[in-house]
Amino acid sequence: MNSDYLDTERQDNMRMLAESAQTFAIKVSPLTRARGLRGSASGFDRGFWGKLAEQGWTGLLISEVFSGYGQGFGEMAAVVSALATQVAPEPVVPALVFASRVIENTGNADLQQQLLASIVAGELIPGVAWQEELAGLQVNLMANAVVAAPTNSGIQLTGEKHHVRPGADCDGFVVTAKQGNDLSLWWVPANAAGVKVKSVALADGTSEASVHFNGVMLDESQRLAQGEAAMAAFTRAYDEALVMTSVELLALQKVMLNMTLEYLRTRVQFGKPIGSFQALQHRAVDLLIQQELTSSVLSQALVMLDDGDSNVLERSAMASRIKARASDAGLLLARESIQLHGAIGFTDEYDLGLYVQRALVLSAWLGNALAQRRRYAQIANLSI
Amino acid sequence: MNSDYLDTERQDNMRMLAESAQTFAIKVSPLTRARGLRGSASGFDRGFWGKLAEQGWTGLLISEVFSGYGQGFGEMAAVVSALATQVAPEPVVPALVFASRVIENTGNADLQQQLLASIVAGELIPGVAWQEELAGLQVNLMANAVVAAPTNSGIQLTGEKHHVRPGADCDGFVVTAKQGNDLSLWWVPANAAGVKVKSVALADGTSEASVHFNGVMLDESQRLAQGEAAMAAFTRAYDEALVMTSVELLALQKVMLNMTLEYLRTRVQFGKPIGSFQALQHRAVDLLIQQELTSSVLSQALVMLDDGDSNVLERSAMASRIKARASDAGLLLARESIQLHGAIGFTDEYDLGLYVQRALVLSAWLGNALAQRRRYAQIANLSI
Amino acid sequence: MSTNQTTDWNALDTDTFRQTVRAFFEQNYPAEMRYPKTRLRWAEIKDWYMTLSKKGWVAPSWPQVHGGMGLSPEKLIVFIEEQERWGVGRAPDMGITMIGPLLIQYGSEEQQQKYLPKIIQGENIWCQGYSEPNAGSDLASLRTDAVEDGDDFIINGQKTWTTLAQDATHIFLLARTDKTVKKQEGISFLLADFTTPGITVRPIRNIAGHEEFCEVFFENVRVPKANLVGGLNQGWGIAKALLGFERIFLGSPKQSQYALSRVEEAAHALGLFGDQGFVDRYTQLQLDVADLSALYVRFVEQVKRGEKLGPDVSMLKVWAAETFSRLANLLVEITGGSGAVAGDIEVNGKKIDVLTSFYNARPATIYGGSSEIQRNILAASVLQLRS
Amino acid sequence: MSTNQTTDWNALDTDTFRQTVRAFFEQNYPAEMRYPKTRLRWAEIKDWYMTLSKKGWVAPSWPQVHGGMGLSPEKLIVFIEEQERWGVGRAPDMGITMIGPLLIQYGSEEQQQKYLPKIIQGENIWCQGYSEPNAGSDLASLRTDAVEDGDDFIINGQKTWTTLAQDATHIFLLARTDKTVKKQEGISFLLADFTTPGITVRPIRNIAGHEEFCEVFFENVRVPKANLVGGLNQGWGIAKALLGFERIFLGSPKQSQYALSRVEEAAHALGLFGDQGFVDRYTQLQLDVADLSALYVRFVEQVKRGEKLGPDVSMLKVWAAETFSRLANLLVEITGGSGAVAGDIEVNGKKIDVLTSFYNARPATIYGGSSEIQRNILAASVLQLRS
Repeated sequence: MNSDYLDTERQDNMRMLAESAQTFAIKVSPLTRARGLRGSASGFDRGFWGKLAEQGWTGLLISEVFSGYGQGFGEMAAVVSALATQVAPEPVVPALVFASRVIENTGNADLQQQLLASIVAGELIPGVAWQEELAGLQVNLMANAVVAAPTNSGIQLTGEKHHVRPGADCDGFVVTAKQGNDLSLWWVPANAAGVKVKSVALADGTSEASVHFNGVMLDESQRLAQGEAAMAAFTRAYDEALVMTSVELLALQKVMLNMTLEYLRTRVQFGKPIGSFQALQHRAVDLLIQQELTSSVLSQALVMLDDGDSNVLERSAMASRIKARASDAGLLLARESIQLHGAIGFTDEYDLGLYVQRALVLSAWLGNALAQRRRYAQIANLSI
Repeated sequence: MNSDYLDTERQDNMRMLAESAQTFAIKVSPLTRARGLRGSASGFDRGFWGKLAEQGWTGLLISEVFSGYGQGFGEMAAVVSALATQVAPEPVVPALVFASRVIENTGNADLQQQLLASIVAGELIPGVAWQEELAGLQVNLMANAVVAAPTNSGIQLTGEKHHVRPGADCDGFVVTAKQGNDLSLWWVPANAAGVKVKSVALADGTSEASVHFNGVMLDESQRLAQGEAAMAAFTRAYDEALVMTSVELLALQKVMLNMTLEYLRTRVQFGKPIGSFQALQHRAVDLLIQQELTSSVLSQALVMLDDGDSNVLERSAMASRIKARASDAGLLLARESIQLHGAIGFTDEYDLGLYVQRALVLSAWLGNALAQRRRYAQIANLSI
Repeated sequence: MSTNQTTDWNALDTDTFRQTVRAFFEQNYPAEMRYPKTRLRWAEIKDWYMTLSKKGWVAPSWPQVHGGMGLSPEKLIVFIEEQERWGVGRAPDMGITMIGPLLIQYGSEEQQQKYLPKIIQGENIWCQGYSEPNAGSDLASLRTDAVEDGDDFIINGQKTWTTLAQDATHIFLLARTDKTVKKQEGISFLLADFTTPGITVRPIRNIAGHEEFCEVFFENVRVPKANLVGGLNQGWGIAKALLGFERIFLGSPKQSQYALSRVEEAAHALGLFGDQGFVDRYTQLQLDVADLSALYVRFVEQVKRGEKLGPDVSMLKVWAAETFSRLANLLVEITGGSGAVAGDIEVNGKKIDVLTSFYNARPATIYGGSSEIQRNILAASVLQLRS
Repeated sequence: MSTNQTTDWNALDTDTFRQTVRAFFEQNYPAEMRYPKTRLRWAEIKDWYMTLSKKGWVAPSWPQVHGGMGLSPEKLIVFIEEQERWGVGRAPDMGITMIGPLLIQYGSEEQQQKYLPKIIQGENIWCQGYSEPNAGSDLASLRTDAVEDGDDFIINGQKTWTTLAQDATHIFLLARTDKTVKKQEGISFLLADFTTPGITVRPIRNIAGHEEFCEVFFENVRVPKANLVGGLNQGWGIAKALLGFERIFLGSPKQSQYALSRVEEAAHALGLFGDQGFVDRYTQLQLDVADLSALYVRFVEQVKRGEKLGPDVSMLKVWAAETFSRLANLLVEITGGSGAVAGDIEVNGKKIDVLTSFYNARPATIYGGSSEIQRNILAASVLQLRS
């Protein structure tokens, strides 16, 4: 265990950051805001993104070398958790964890300097275009159908990626492509010729995209990394995104359980609060257990991320493990919270639905519980 | 649906048979008898078997041509169920359904005449030696490791079979063997030279056997069938044994649920019968549902067996389906009945354990729920 | 009566009757409306309702004298099985299945003459006003009251979870007419025309984006005493009496079979039948559905024999709804990264609708007596476990 | 004192302490007794108990002044982790873990001097007499009574589920000393020597064939008043006070990890790691166990920080016991036709013990507070859901 993490000063700072992020989120991102943005053109608010930048949170994870604040995942988790508690629809994990971390993990200093500084400033919202399966039981981190191939006029990028977030108003993509037998990583602006973004509406009112690269011409300067370095940089950011998505899922779990408990305590049927019925009590307990399992594993996962030099396989195993637990628990809480509420839990005007829909989205994103368990099994076999 | 089954006269006869079998079983096979036979040399009582013969039940299923009574599976189920309710340890389904039916389904008239008459008379207790997997996720009805091969001095049987019931004091075996690429069926007396029976103790105090055929010399007169006829005869009897084992499992389920309900109604904790606690009520309801699912499917399966000319694949699918449900429900009831009883349910002197252990044995025998579901899936694919 | 009701349907043998019904549905029900994903609105289903009405088939369970088909339970089940088989959408049918039979049994002759023909003719669409914000599972706690005033009752209160009230012209409701007696004893059964002043209908949007339910507000709504069904304060008994063998349809395997087909289609499109992990889980659910059908058949046979359904029929609803829910979960799971896409996805040329089953599975375990209430009933009335 | 208790164990750094303990266990604990499948009897474990006793390690949690090691919670957890890691069998330890600490806290000096050394020396073996036939989960309903008679109490009644009483020399028990007050307020905490006339011990055989528990009958058993611990009628509070951080060990992942290893071994022998259906289920349970460990670590950290355990520790016991039970089910399932074999089966040269886990999983969810009682505690005390 990283002794840093037990460092009292850091603990205090993290607590303060969590409190201020919570205060900010409740004030600046009330549920009415999330509600209002559902189904809107981009599904989120660039103005709000600017406020995140003002808080310094768009650069929280980015190292000082690139004008960021060089904070750890524990700190980032405090911000991510606060925003998730308010179901803020902004693509914080997709852009500020997943995409930013791929970029930061790679070695193209010019591109890093340029992109990361814009990200810190809140001017650039990037996404990662990596996934080629539309559906199915496993995830595959290697690119196959999207290819970067040499032509007479230069390198050309062709193929389609799915499940890219943000699904609209994304400024550019970190793209994983097959080059020869290697994985390569490219930066492709959204407005590059040949890029076609098809937004796909998601359950929670945000969107993801299927991005078609139709012979997009690439310049060497756009290459972030290639070969083992590319796979290492991408895998690391993917693992980090898994953990931070689990942070969001835990925040959702907590709100759903709290809403449900509050309802159980106050809703009266047959002359008693329904929370006095033992069958419902025991089901609520099972939800608590899942939430606390998520929370316990997540603590260890965050420590491991902050303890940067952990074994790669251990890190990936841990990341898949927490995403599996957080996703399953998130969906269980979503379903059971509706059930324990009864009819009202199924109405749109009751806020529970906002959390249920977000839990659906996040449990599926980056690979659901089953896909993560299968990845875990593969990794466990490698490391036996 | 077989209209016979809805025939009022037959219904009345079946009801009367069920009542007399129940009366007989309670009187002649009290639980103390089953208790006392646990772990004894053969695990059951030949004297009691003689009484079954006196009742005509050893020949109930066997056709009049072979000195039997030519009754249907509905009638046999009445007897099997009554004996299972008293956890009688005699190998009724192994000998009187599985082995007898293979013999009756085949075409060797001399052998049929000889064996079936002895079975009716209660003098011969046969078993079927077919299974070659000791453990694993599926069952395979084809013989592979046990081979009937021609030698200079005649056909020789070699190989080992597992999970043969009865596991001791069995008079002879219907053996499935590979002959060339065919399945062949043979009658091998237990005292034939080269037969080695190794009894294996089971959870319920009865035993099964691993039977080793060490170059047993076979005479053509011992061949019951070969090729497609052998597979058809064996598969049919196997399916019939699956259904009749499910009859036993349902009988066990009912006793376990009734004992549990009685305990819930009378055991007082915190000043109330524990059956008044809603969480326990709901769990008891889930047991009821599994029991009633078993019962509903079983009714259809029995009708299908009695309606002899149903499609073979449909029959096999139905047989695996009911065995899967009955086994899963049987184990669930076993575990939950202990849990709902608390500590006393785990003691040997309380009768619940007799049923729990028998449920363990029968859910595993002939292939457990998972193995049956996999067989069902294969059959369903064949028939799509 | 819209058509001459003279055929003795019950005299037909089952197969002939089944073929007759099947042929009519296949020839007349609009193909594009088969297996609707959600409840159809009146505007969508009206034409079909009128087709049935003209055929004389809109009220299969009613006596022929009132314009029904006069089907025996056995034939009615065949009729409904054929509807389900062909994926015939459900019209707003509270008039046909609830208030019609109730008026036939308890209504005055005036009430019967005034209301029954208009139900048959599709002129009046009824909805049911039972549940209230604070009276869901505990219906007897309802607070909407009806105060006698001369020849009228004056109704005040609020109903909720009223299915498709926005399409209805009338509502039948339970209201409290005596606050001084035990909860169940002070309730009356009333009828109200939605054109009566003081009634407001507000649709409730659900998380799937549909407006299947409504709130209905009553503010000094004056209805004539002629709108009282049965005696004053007899409403509870009347409402309960309506729970006939139709309860069986709450446990129909239809929804699960439909969801299983969706899983099967998706699995074929995704090539999952070669994946033993999927196949194991699929087979288990496939058998859960098959065994649900066996349980259903058992209760159907009971109805066909003319026996009353006991409280044990609740187990059918529990297993049906929960099996459906597990299938919906599996569909979300196997669609992986697309498990939260709103609307269809297209894989290998096949369209997969991921979330409709997930959303539909939510109310399945809540409405019509939640799984918890059903388990309470089973524990008390079947298992004899007292609270 | 058998050895000179002077080492300040708590001053050692954790790693050194761990290595010291590990080395001792590895060198001294009999290899053939590692990971016993069931509780060991005194005859089997006595030598090891005496080895620990001579080393001065038999009572790791006791103060050194009483012959213990005086370990802090942090070090005690390391000590127990090493026991579990090496599969060290549990001796009849009610003297060490229950009555010893209780006498140290509540006993008179005479009681401490009389009993504590003999526990350390293995001369007295204690058992716990709490549960009764009609007082299991509802312990306060106990009926065994102790009537004052001169300088004695006369005890009558019956205890049950008394672990390994057949090996014990003494019992500590709760008995009713005042029937006129509220249930919890009339109970006293008494000690009895099994040589006292009127005590009968009858072992209870369980369905696995073992005799781990006993009934203990008291018929006019006369014990001196000096055997009262704490004040008259103060027994309930004393018994409750004993529930310290040791509760954490009820939720140890040890049993689940052990069962997971058995499943893994069996799966290797059976070649199941190529079967995706098995692998999916195995992985899920593997993660259930891993995540159980994470939850366990959280409570361990809390103990190490010197914080008291709250009622939330009950979730650990629930998840540990139920995860163990699911693993036992999986083992029965993958052994297929051998799923009911008593004793080992041998597949491809590997021995597989199918049913021991299945049997051991039954009491795991019952004893030490059943899963239902633990859920009641969590609902009331953590979730604030009132009955």
